[in-house]
Amino acid sequence: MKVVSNMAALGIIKYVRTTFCAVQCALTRNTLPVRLSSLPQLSFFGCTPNRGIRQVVEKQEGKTTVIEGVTVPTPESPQPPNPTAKCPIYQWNLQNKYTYTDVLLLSQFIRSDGGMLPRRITGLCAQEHNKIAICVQMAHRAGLLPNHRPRLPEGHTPKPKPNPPLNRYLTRYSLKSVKPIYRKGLKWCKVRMPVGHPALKNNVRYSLKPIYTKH
Amino acid sequence: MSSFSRSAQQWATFGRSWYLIDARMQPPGKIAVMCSVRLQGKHKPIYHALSDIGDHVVVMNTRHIVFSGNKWEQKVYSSHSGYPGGFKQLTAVQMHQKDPTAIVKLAVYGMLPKNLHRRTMMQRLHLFTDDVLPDDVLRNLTEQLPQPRVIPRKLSEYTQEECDAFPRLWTTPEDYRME
Amino acid sequence: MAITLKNSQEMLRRCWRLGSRLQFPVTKQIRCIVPCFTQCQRSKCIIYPKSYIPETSLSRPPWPELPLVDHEEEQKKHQAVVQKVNNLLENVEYGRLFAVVHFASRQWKVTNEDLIQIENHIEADCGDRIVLEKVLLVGGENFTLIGRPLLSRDLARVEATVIEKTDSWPMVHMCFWKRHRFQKKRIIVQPQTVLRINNIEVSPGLT
Amino acid sequence: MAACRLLVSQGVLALGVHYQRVCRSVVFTQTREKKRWMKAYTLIMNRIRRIEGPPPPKPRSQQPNWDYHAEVEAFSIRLKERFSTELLKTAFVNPCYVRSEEERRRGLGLDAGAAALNLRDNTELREHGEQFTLGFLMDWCRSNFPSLPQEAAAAIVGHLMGSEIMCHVARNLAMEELALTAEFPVPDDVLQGTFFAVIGALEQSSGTEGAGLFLRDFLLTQLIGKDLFDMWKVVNPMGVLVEELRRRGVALPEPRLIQASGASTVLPLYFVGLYSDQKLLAQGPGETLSSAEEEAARVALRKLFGYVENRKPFDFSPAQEQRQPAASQALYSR
Amino acid sequence: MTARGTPSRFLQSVLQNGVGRYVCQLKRVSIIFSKNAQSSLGVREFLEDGVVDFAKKNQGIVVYVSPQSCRIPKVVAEYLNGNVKEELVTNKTAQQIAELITKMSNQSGLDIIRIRKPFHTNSPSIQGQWHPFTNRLPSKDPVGPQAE
Repeated sequence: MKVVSNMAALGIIKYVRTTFCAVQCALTRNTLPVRLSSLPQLSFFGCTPNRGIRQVVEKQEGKTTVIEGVTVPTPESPQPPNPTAKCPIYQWNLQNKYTYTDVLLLSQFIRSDGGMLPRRITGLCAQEHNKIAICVQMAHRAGLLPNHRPRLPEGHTPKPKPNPPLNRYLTRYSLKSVKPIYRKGLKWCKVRMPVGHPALKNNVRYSLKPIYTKH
Repeated sequence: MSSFSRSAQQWATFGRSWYLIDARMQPPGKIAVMCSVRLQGKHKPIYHALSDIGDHVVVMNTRHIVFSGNKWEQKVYSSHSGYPGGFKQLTAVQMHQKDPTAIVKLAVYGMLPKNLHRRTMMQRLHLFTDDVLPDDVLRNLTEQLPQPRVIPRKLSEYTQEECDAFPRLWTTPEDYRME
Repeated sequence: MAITLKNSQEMLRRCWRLGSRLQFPVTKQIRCIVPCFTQCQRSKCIIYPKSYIPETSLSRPPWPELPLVDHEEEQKKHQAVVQKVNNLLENVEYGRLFAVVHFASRQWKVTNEDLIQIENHIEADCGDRIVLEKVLLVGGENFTLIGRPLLSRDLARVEATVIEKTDSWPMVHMCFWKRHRFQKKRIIVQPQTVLRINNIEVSPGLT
Repeated sequence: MAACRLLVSQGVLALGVHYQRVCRSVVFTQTREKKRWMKAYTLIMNRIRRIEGPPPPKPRSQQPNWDYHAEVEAFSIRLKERFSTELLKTAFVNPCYVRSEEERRRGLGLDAGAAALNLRDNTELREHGEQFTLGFLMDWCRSNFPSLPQEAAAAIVGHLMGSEIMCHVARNLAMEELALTAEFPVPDDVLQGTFFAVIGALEQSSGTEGAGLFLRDFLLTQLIGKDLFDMWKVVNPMGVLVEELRRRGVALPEPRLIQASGASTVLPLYFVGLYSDQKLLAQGPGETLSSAEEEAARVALRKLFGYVENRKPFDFSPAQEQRQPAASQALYSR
Repeated sequence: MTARGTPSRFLQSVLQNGVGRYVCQLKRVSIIFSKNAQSSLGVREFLEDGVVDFAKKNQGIVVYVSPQSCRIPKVVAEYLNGNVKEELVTNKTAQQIAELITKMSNQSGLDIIRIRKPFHTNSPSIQGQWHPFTNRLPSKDPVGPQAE
């Protein structure tokens, strides 16, 4: 009856559950909310991949039985405020308005193992996809997202680490790739330590201080 | 208005208060800014550079400070013992493992004015690695200062309602199969 | 030309006022949405306004939103405070007063029986009473009147007596360049005047 | 001391030797060489001066340029008071001066009739002035601090009429040189008596009002910047406060620790508040809890008695202008 | 130049002068001059012209004129607080001497040394002096990690 993909993140599962209930309700009543009739058009206008849950409809015309998968427009999550845009970030007016701390947003775009969902699925534009990827990476390094590592085999105890993990944020490079800066250089040409990512430079700021990525 | 006696008024005005700062998940620089202002007494309206009116500052949880960027690996603390071959360089990680209070201490020391009062003011800075403070320090405290950096919440710390309140930005296609 | 300009200005001002009035319901709506969101999601019938942004760390400024100032209420509060201070002044329920006066291109915080010293002679003789007219601020124990920039003459009055007209100590102004055979020495003696503040008066004419 | 004396004697001896040599050589010759004796001489003279101290002070009347009558006239004009000169001159004559003068004359060999001075001394004026001052100050205290208890007012008056303040005022009004006394650095009690006598003379010559203004301008100004408890020594302010509150029928004070800082250091700061019927009466800082409580009690007393630091300043407006404000107010009201 | 080593005092007045009434602090002026020396020519001129006017104008000041055989004429001023100030008036004109005496009568007789602050007050604060607990509510909640 339904093809429901395995949902990875917590929020997604939650969400699907609600949609599922809603679909059932709709089926039993056999009526659709009027407002949702505009949704197919929406998908038509925007070139997002054809989404929705298909319903098997059996039709008997004499001898032939036609089994058809009819796309039932999903009782959609609330309509975005700006539906004409293509990218979900732009649809929700979120351009330049998120960073690595917005875990609720970032968790919608990651797989169960912590990686990014592909762009053709999420419909993000390239720049936003890139930015979200950066943010996800920084959130992982700051320890804001849950541990996505594969589970250890049975009976295996991890080696106890000598020191507790260190707290960090806005970490751009992987921990093993950076080297200590032993020679800082002269005052007028110091070797700087990058903080954050230049892709996030256009983010909204509410203070007068510019975003400063080289410490 | 309070009409104290002159001596009592003086004692009250120049009394030293004790501030507590929680350094958990705080960058050491911001902690050091707060500390150095209070150690010099610059937050008081009676501040004068020649009068020694700094307050005491207690910093706890210095083990749990946070660095932005890759500073844990990149930042280097250098010192020279004065003897030949006595130049030592430690990264922030090594420094932190050697002494969990050293990073905050050095940051505050660097932010204080470079004069003869500097060591005196440093003596009024009390650093503790964890949130277990001795009793005689606890009895002195007058005020806990707010943390300078807002600690971002982890995904697991959000409640269900907050998760629900955030709208779903995009819909999952039916034929996409996630592992 | 002038008239049209004026008109256009007025138009602009009106538009601005309208806008400010319109803003209020919009913001209110946004604030309403967040709490009732979960309910709405079940019923699936929300339409967000065009400017809606889901709540992220950067979606709104970090400072709390201030309520719009209601002018009438402000006026009422202002009136109440003014009335209170006027009553205080009328019934002379204040103790010692202090004032900040501008005199001899300096600002002095003075109260009764104070001494101030000025780095010049003034025209009054010793023993004369003078009135310091540039009063910037007058305060009591539980009120402070601040001028913008000066308090009017009939509101506050600060009187002083000239008690001494003297010279400063001989200040030595020495200039010396080493190895250059250059030095000059000047001894500066400046005229000084000492004033005694006699009284500070406030009259209840606050509006 | 003995060593000093030895030094002096040696120095004098050396000087004598030099002197002899000088005398022996020529009677009077100007030698152009360096005067080697000069250094020893000045050294010794300095030492003598140091050991003996400064020379005894000479009364101004024995120094040149002294005209007693003119001085007394100038005294009254300077203070802008209308003294009758006779009375003022009498006020400056102390009984000890009369006695010593008569003795001196008798010592010179004059007979009793000629030795007697026809001078009235200031004993009556002094008593009169003292009584007037006491009454005036008590009245002034009562009118300015109506809620002050009797003993506090007495303490304030006692402080003002004490010899320390009175002598300070009298010295700065140049009464010391005008007063006729037996011994010269005028003893404090004699000077105080002279001041009282001057007040008495003023009261008799220009009336009560003028004398009151004189006292207000010269004696009561000494109260400026004084604290109540500087003058009124209270050992147990808490007891006084309890008594005062009981007299007024207010609930008894209850000390509570409000704020504390550095409690386990050697520089602690405590703030103790006194609550009476759940209302904060006063608060006081202190080094220890007991001293803070005492300070709070003192603050509460000051508030109750109306002697706080920011009370209304005393009225020192000049005598002529006291009527003017009324007139000006009338003008404003029109 | 720094003046830290020089003697200094705070701003003060004799007997709170000027609070109630103003009292001229100069009590006595002695003018010492020579009758025939060249250097006291100006003094003699001043004695002819201005001294009577001055004495009439300021009746509270006693003026003594004492001719002596001296080369250096001087003006000795004595103040109410007992200080004595001597000024040499060698070769000064009558005008200058008149100005000098007026200046002396305007002074209070306190030492002319460095004055540390140009103001003096006996009630430094009307609305209350600051202390670390101003504008803080009385609270006795223990501060610290254990309190949470």
